[in-house]
Amino acid sequence: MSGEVAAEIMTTHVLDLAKKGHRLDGRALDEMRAVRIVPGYVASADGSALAQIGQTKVLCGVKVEVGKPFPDTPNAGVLTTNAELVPLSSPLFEPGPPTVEAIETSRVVDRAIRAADAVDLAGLCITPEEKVWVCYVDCHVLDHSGNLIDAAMLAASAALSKTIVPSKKFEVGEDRPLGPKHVPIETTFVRLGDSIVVDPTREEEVACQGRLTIATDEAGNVVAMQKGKVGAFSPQDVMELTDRAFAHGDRLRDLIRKL
Amino acid sequence: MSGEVAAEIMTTHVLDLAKKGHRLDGRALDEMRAVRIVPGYVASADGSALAQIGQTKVLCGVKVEVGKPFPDTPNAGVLTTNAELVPLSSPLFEPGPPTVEAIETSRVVDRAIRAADAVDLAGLCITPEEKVWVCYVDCHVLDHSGNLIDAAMLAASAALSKTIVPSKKFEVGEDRPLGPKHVPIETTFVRLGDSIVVDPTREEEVACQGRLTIATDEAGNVVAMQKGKVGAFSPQDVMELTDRAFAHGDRLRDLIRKL
Amino acid sequence: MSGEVAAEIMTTHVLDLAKKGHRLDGRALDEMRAVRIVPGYVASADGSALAQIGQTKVLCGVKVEVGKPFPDTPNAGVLTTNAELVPLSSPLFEPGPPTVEAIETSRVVDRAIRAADAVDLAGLCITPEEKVWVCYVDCHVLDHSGNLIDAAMLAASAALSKTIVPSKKFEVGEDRPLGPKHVPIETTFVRLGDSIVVDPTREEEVACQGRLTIATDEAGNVVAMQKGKVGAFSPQDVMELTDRAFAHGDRLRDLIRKL
Amino acid sequence: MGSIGAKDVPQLLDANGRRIDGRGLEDLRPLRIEAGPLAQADGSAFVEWGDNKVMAAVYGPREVHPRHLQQATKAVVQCRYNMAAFSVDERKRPGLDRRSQEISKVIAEAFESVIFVEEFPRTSIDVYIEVLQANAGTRCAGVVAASVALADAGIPMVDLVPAVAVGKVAGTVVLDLKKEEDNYGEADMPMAMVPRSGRMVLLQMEGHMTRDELKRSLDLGVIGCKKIYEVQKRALRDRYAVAGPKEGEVASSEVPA
Amino acid sequence: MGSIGAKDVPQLLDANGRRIDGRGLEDLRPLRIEAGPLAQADGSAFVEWGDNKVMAAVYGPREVHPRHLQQATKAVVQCRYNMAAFSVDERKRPGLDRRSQEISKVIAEAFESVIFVEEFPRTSIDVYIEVLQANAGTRCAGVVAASVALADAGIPMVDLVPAVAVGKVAGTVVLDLKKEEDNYGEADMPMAMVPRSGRMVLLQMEGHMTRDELKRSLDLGVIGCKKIYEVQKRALRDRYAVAGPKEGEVASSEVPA
Amino acid sequence: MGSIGAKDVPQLLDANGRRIDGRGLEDLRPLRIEAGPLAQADGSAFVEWGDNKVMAAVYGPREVHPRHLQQATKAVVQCRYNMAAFSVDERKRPGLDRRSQEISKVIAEAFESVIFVEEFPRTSIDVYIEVLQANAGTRCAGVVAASVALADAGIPMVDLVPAVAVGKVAGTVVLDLKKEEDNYGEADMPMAMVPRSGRMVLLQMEGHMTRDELKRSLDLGVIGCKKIYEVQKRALRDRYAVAGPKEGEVASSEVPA
Repeated sequence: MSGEVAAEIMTTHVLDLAKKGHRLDGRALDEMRAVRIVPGYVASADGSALAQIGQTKVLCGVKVEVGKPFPDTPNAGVLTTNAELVPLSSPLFEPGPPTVEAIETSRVVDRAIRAADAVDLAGLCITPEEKVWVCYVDCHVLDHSGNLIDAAMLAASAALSKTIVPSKKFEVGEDRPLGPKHVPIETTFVRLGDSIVVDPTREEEVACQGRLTIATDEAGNVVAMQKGKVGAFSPQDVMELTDRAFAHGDRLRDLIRKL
Repeated sequence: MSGEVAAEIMTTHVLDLAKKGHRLDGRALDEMRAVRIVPGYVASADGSALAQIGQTKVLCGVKVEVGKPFPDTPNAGVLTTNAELVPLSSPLFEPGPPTVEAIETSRVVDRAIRAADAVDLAGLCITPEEKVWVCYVDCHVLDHSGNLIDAAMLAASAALSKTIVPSKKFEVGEDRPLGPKHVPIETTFVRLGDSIVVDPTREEEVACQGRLTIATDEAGNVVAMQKGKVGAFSPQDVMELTDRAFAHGDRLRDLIRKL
Repeated sequence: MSGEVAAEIMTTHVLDLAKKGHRLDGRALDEMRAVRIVPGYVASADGSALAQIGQTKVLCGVKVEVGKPFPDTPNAGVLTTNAELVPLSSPLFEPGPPTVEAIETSRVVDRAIRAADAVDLAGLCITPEEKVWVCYVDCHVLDHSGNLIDAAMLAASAALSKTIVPSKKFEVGEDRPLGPKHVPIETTFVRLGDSIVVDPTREEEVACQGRLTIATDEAGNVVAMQKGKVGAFSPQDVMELTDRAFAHGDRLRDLIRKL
Repeated sequence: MGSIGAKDVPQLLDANGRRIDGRGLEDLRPLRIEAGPLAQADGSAFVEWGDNKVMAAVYGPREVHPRHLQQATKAVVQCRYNMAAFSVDERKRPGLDRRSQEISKVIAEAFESVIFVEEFPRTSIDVYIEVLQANAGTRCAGVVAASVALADAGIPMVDLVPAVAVGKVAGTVVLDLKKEEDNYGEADMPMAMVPRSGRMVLLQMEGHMTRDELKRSLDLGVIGCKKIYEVQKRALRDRYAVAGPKEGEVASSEVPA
Repeated sequence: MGSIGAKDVPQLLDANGRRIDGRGLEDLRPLRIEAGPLAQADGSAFVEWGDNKVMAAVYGPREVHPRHLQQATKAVVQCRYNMAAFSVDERKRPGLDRRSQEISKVIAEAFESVIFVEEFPRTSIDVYIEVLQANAGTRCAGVVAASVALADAGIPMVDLVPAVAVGKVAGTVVLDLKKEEDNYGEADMPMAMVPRSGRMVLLQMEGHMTRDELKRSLDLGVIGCKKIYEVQKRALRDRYAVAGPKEGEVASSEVPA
Repeated sequence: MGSIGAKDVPQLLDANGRRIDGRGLEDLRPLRIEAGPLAQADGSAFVEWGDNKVMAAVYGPREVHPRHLQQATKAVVQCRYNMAAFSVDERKRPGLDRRSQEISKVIAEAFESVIFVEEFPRTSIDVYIEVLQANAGTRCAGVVAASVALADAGIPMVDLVPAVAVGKVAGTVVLDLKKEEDNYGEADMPMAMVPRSGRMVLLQMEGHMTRDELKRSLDLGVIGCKKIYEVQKRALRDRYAVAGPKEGEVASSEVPA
């Protein structure tokens, strides 16, 4: 049986279950898989965390280095977010340059970090126009069992919350916490027929008819959204999912706060 | 009927017509298609023009920015010419890095601009060894119905003739016209059997047995030549085509002068 | 007969011969092909040599230019070794970015040069932290009839031994010999069944069950090793081959010294 | 949104609720759509929208390149959104940067949501968008143009797809951001809608919006899309009113905002 | 080996023959191997070895990509050794640099020397190694992990493949270099061995070694490999003792050095 | 042609019409051609021409790579003109820059104009040119070498293809420019000719030439090509006089300019 045919059978099964309000792994429609965060996973990074959502595992490492500001923002630090969807993490990924899926993942996480003001870029200026802190947020996917965006965001927010700016190493003062001002969380939903489920597995992502990611902050703002995949959402859908996203977001922010 | 077979039938037809001194679109052998130039087409550029030759459309935008000189010409500005043969413009182009056809087009236009001294590079020096004007000539192909080189050259010469050096924006004095010293025009011919026709359509380019491009300036110089495609030209051919190129070139230069 | 089948028949033949202690070209197991070195082959380089081992030909050109040191070694010159396995040199090479075979070749040669201290990097500092000599060792393969690593190393060691630092051209004093402190030589062996032969031809490389390269210096040190290809060597093999590598290395070093 | 460390933030809304270019909160910039301007493409459209100039072309259904992307049961929809080097203030290096690749992806997914792809198995429908002059809202202008180009190419779709960006400026939700509003505003939300179903096939957002602001933005976006839909339909009508399909002649449709 | 122009060379061996981290000359750093930590991969292993953290996964036998690499009579073994951007002191640009490509090649060749590739013609066996935290010896840690991952994936092999680096530090041959020893030592020799045959399938060296030092290094490497082999076997035993194959549960095996 | 802002322009012609290296206006630099120097290639030639050193090799007719370039009714001719990193004054980064790609294209087209490509449908004839030492006129030297290499490989052609650059220096048309003449002269016109037909299969020009100068240049180029043609023929005769085809022995042919 070819992979394509197997995928089709699985998709039909997932959609049939959804019609009855069920999911493959027995979860409720608005139930996330188990979440686990291991902060400080990598000693070579200035901040890091391993985030697990079910079997999906993303390791985020933050490196903070001295560099030059962009000419148009001479008083601000620089933030770079990257997601590596390495072929170790999924039978679907092949070696090669970043795929558009990897680019989308990193850009959606990046947008939430920026829009939520998670990193105080103004506070990362050392000498205007000359020397600023450059903050690299690298998300390394280890096991892709669905919902990469949320896992990468979770790993990034957790890693940033633990990041120390290594001032001593670069001889510009004392080490200090990066101290994220805000903690963005992304919550992703997919449409399966008439149901919309949170935290999709890989099988649900393949089967889905539209994906919507909503990033929230702790002050009650939506800070980023991304509709992906073939499919559509009504304005009513969006408002309803926004409410669900706030609930999930607040719960996960609590988790990070307690690390 | 496959594309290859269709192309072969078309080629036979084009060559049969040429034997009788005819062309597919009814033109005489030394007749160009209708030419139209729209200067100032793009407000985001410092100079621009849309050039149409028949249904072939090339949009050229010139950007002038402050940069560093090359170490071996510390007193001269920098000129960069580029042609983008985007897949929007032809069923034959695919997404990807610049093809050799795009590279050839941009280099042939670049050579004519340089050899004709169309841009006064010495006049683009701001501070020797440190700061010069960098002049980007970008030709964006929108509709490729044959004879891209001539259309790109025409767009470039027209755009350069209208370019304003944005000195104010870069705080180095008052805005001023780039003021091209000379206006190069390229004229391209293809051999169809014993005939040699000017301004080939795409069908004639496919059918042809050799292509020759001759760039002239208004002072009666040949400033660049490029033989392309499989085929050959005798020295007598070259001299005869040179005379024809001067006639076409002078007519098009008039058009640009009157913009 | 397909290329794959032909290669398989040749491999069987090479291995059958090896069982009897014979080689395709009649050499003894520990016999190198004829070696020829032409120093100063290329006038545009600051040092150069053409090395031939049998029909394998590698041309090495050394260019020495003024540049910046690496931040972590502010008092040392910079050395870059590169091997170009251009498609001119073998029916097996295709145009494109450097293959892993090219990368391995250049890195193994580079390691021997560095480990043997063949180039006195400390002596290539002009102004600490600002200006140092950058030494490019480019090995251009012209004819790939087997054993590229040894031929590239030989060409590089010979070229370095003749390299003149072009101080005048860069206005930093008088020209002087680069004066390699040590002369590394690599010797490559392949396993063919129970035999291990030196200086493999292309056919022997295809047939082999493991390749081992040992680089030596004139002071009796092993300075680099690289096991390649599918296959294995025992510690006893390694010690025995080391002795053979010293013998070959000393003979070739003599050749270079007499250039 | 990129205002950190910026100096001269312009006043984006005056006391009378007028925007920097004099528009009201719910006003669109002037929009002109021209169907069929290109000869080589199977379908094409040119959009001039405020200070944006965007060309779209469609090729297909045709053979899939690269081949391994071919699907046994449907057409693949491929999109390439590209900005010309001279379309922006500081010259952009040619080629697709990461932003362009992401936009290409979400636009391809948007159109695959409305095209009857099952009708053309083993083929590709290629949508090309070239931004010639950019002034905020280029991805929406690209969707508007590509949608008309698809219709011009005769590709069967559920409906045309209008698109517009809504945003927040000086604390107020406004329709169809222009460059200064995008640069110094508080939120930007591009969306593309299927009028027939009222559902969105493209939706992105970046910035800060409360729940209520988001609701207001969605409502305003729907209003904007409906206006744009009318211009799209008129452009197609005009195209075929003027002449039969293709061959150089050009039809265009304008509406004042 | 990269000590030219470096300033503060640490004292790598004290008067009592103790190394910078207190180890004796023949001591390994602490090694922990966890078999099967990943759900998506056909086989996987995680190795923590001193301050190295390395994950390996195996996929296959499966279709060959790109297709033209397919072999009619055997499986191809492909390897990708990659370092995470944050795994080293100065952030590394993502993607395979030349060093990683070379290491990938020699590791692929090492494993092709022990896998029964003739059993799986026209397929690929893909070995992926991700270095998450690096402190000298990452390619050996990668081989150790990948070897367990191959076994976890059920790929038939002659034997497991232990690996370790031997080196020369302050004139003395020592086992299992850590970062400072690698940076300021006089030689580094990573090797991987097939215990059953006593032969090496991976061997590289850079530095200065006399004939005698080389002999001593090979001997010491063999000793080290044998110890590591035991940890590898135990990790696999523990994995299957705990549960049947796969499904999230994790087994790990530790040995004090 | 690249003399803007340059300092010390040398005197390129003296009062007696002697050039910077003592040649007369119509003199070629010394040219030596060696046929068959390479063992792996199907055909090869080495050209030493003034201070240029250029190697050419030909492979084919053979399978086409990449496959989709294959033509049902004829061979494709592919060319790769490449400069060694050390072939020029300032070290050149390895790989094909845009100039090399353009030259590769026009050379491939030149040879496809003379090879009987219909005899080898669905195959590729690959022409490789490596510039080892460059001193103006390398593309012509490449054509001269490749032409002999094609004959050495037994590829049927209408004729050998001699090539030479003509140029304008200090207002005067001269044959076979050397580096200083190319750098500081007023025009450069490389051309390649089919002696049998008198037609040119490669022709490029950059600089300033009046109609009359162009005429004079073409005439002079034809004279030069005829001389070079003789050297090419002799190199091939010598090659087969010395030995049968192939196997390491080398034939070479020289002519004083």
